[in-house]
Amino acid sequence: MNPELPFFPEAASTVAGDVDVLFITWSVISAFFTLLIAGLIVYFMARYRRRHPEEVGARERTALWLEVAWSVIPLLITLVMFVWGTRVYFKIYRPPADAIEYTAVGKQWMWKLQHPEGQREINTLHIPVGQPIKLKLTSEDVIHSFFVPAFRVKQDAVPGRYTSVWFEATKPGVYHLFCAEYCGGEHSRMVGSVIAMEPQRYEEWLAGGAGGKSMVASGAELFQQLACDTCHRAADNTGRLVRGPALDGVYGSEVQLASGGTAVADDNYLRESILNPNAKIVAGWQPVMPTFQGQVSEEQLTQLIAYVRSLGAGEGTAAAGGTGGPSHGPLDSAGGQIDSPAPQTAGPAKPEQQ
Amino acid sequence: MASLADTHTPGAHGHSSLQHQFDTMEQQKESSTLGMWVFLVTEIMFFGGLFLAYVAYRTRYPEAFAAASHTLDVTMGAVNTAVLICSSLTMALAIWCAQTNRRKGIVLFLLLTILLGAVFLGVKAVEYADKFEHHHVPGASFQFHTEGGHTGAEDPNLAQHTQLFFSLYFVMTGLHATHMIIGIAILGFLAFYAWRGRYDREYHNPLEMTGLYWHFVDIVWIFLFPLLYLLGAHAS
Amino acid sequence: MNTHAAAEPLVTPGPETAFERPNYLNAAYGLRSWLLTRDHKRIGILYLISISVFFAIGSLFAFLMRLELLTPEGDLVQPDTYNRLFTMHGVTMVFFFLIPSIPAVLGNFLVPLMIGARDLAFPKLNLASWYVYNLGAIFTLWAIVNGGVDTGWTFYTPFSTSFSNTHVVSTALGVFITGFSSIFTGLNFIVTIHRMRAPGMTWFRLPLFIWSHYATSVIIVLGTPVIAITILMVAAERLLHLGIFDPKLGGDPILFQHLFWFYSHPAVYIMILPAMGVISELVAAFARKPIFGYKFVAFASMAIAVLGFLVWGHHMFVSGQSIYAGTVFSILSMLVAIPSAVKVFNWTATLYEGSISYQTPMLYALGFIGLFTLGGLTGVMLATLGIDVHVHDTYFIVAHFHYIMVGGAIMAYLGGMHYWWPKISGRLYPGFLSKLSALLVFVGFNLTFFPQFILGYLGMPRRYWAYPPEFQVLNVLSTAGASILGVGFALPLFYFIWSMRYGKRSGDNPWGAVGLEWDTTSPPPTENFYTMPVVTHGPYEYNREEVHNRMTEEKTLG
Amino acid sequence: MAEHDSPEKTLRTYILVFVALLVLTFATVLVARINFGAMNDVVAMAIAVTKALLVILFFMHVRHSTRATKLTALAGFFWLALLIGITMLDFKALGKIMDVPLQGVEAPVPGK
Repeated sequence: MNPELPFFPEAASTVAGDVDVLFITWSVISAFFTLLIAGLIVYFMARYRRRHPEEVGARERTALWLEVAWSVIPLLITLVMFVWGTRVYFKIYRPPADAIEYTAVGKQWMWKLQHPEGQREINTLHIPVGQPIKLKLTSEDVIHSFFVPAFRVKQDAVPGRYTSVWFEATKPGVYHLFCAEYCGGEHSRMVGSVIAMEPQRYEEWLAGGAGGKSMVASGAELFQQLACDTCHRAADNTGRLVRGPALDGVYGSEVQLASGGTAVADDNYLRESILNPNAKIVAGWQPVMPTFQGQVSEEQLTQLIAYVRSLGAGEGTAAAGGTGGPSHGPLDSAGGQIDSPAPQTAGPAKPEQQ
Repeated sequence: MASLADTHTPGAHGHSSLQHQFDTMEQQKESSTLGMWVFLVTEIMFFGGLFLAYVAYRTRYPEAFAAASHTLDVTMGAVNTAVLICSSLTMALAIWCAQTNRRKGIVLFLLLTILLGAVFLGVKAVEYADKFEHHHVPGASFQFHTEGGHTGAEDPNLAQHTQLFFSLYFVMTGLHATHMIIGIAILGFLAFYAWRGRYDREYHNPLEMTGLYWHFVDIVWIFLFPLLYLLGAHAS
Repeated sequence: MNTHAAAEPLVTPGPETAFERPNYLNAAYGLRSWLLTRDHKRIGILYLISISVFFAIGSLFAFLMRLELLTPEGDLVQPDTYNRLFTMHGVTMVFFFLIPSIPAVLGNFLVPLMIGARDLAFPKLNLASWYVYNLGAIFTLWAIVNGGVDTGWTFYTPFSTSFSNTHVVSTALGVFITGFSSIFTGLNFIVTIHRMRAPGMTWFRLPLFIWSHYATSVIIVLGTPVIAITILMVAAERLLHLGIFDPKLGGDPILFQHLFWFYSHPAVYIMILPAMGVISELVAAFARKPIFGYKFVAFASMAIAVLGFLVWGHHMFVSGQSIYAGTVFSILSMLVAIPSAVKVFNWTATLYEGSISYQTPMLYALGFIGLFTLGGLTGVMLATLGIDVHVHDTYFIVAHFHYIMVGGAIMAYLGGMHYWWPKISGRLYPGFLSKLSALLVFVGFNLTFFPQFILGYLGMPRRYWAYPPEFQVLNVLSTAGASILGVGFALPLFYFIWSMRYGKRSGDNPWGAVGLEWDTTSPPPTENFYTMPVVTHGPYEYNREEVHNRMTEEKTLG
Repeated sequence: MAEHDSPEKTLRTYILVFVALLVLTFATVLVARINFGAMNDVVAMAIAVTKALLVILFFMHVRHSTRATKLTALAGFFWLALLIGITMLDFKALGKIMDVPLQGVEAPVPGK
């Protein structure tokens, strides 16, 4: 509860103030109209009560101006509130550029949260105050919903897809974390807390905690482990077959597809290409990539995507090496008809399941 | 679903078949036609949910749908469409015979419509059998090999989405076939009553109502055929 | 149009009291005469019995939930049982009480009477509708008895299709079959209102009760099949593992939500539009004045029916629906609120210069207008994107729809039952006791659901078996309110049954109201009218001579 | 009953409509062979809609039935279009805006 205002939730994020002002304005308007109608009814009941049994009301009368008035005025009010509400909505769902990306995976009856630095937590999320945080959500089984009342944000975690929401804590403190979409037996147990801390205390906590490898580092390690680099390599002069597009600088760019369309290489595209390579094949490449469905868990997927992102725009890490060649590697001289041998399954070492 | 046709006790001719709540035969006929069309609107929205699922998933997995649709036999589908169009004609002619007091004509064309409906179901049974044999039936036993299709690589992911196509295929054509069976059953009753001479120029309402229902089932197939069968044909 | 049929003119009633005259109650006796009846009035009473049973079952679940929520740590039942309780409360109330209540009971009874017809267009289909309702009810009762369902009345996938191991298929079949009873009623009303109006009864002489039922039937006919196919797909997916909504097989849970809410939002208008029809009748009858802006209220019903189909996305603002679609649904949801506002303003304006009497039906009607206004306005608040993100799936939503469903639909249903009970049974009910129960309902309702608005904004999620301790005070208040509301709902059941046997004879028109249903006797004969009515004036003409002299011998009620 | 048309005339219309339907069926199969790219669906649906209209207007006598029946038929297909049209509004835009930061549009840093 908000210490100052009884029966009002705490406001602990940049967007909470806007939502509260919007809500209070609407509440005042609702109270006004409800009291107006109730007041009119009570007054009319008293003023025009039936004096004697035979009394009959006045003749029928319709006033067009009145009808137009109480159609147009509510319309104007709702339009104004619509515009205001939509601005607040866009503010909630469009993260600023400097937002750090955390990941939250809903699993039946727990929240698995992961910091960019690799730190993993269950049902609690430590975040620095004053830093916009973009949360990438997905779910491993049913639909869950990441809801922090104090931040006034909520976003469903839908299995099979990434959704995201962002918030920026303004006050240190411990705030409730709920699952808002009904997800089965322990739905009401799937709660936790978001702990906002001063930035330096957050660093101390981070250092003190088990400093797991960063997402990008474990992503690079997986990239090797799953033998992705056997195909996805920049062309070099060793003459080895290049059968997959090099990935540096791919993230966020427009990719030409074999089926004629184009796609933005965003998280969803990368996730789909790992799990379902033939959905969107890059133009000029043979569909030889096997699927990794069932071999990589959700966290490993996000680590791989984080690694590919880190290859973006030239800050190629050691693993990529080679020149930041054009987004898709050159075809062999015979016009790309590599009679690809039967795709030998890469036979990656079985990564231990989470 | 108690269809409209058998809710009216097909009494003898003229006034005796006028229900007590109506005043004139004209009013009774217009009411049943309007009632039948309102029922057909519910059928449109009923199939509409499936068409939405089809449109949604086809925009999401175009290659898988094309590959799966390619395995359907277009000629069988075309033959079935022609069979249903003929059955629509014979149904219309049955009503025409009622309007011109040709009792034997009614019975003949009703039986012809039933026959054509049965032919349609027969062709469907053949197609279903073929699907079972190729393991294209969604569920545990589902396998999908693209025989040299445009995708080449046998890939479990594509199979998933083709299973989606086959799920929609079986639900849509299965629901349509169920409606055909109900239609044939009603036509059977009508043929029996027509043979007993119950319908003539003044009173053949149940015939008209069943006609509307039958033509509607034909229209559903008119849309199902291109959406399910012709999708894959031009991809090759 | 009904020309004056050559059917033998029924003998006009002599001086003996209503009960010696032939009416639809004493026309035939015995179970067969009721179970095989084709009389729309008797089918209305059969429906009254069926839905009252389900209202009792749903209320029992609701009260168990309120008891459970007295304490932050759920002490009364296990979490799994609580999930089944709120699911079955939702299913029984939505599909088996709220959707059929006013159309199937009051609508069946009154539509032919109000438009001057002898019966509905398809009487046998009307009886089939009742049997189909009971067949669906058997499936659902079987599921309840065997442990119920724990998916929520919304059956969201992939939980309902692949993760719930309760009787989802049998409940889904129950809802699927009962949907057809709703379709049959809607179809019957549309054809009857179009084709069987009395001579002279033009569209703008129709009572607003008929307008609202026409609009409701349009929604029923266009919406119900979509949930029928959606529920069928869920059942098919559970039985045959088709994967239409299973993300692992490429399906998409959001598609299920689109299909589900395409019906389920218009369904809330199926529940509230008939209630609005009843309120128009009550306000006109007890203010003895035509409804202000009759044509605007009539067209508002049709506007709600059409616009109601464009707004379902406001249930999915935070569900992964794109921002673009969310914005479109938000503006459309704002537009659909305008016709409702027009209706509320017109009802209030009707009271101006009326001659208002405070019988029980009028208390329910005035209660409806106040509570529906608050319910409607909170609805528009929820349509505002910025607020819905925070309050979606919290108790704010629970409070909003209970204000519309209980404060609106059930208050109007009770008001309608009290207003037309003399027409149905020819008897009166105790005046003071009925006014007391109306007051109890009003007070209990507000005490139950207003605290939930506050709980909602504080962030208490819905469907929670256990909640953080700081929410306990408001939950205890809510449970207290629920017990008062329970008493308020139970009282009418007793005094209505009591009045069937011992109630004072009501005479043909105890309220001195104007309308074709009040021109015939109470209870009406099986053929509805002794002489077929010819309509010459508008629906609520209280300012005419023959209305005046009928008033003089009208007895005022206690 | 189509009173105003003589039985012979009705018979002829039925036969004509029947032939037209068969021709259109044959046409839609032929047309499907040629690859028009995105236009395939439009062409296939155009043919299907004409066939459906033929059946509705002639075989189902909607041409001379009451205004209410015509309105009902129209409403049915219009609502189907509503269901598919508005839902596709979401499916088409899915993922484009939802979880991809709007490239190019510099998100206004809130309240800083």
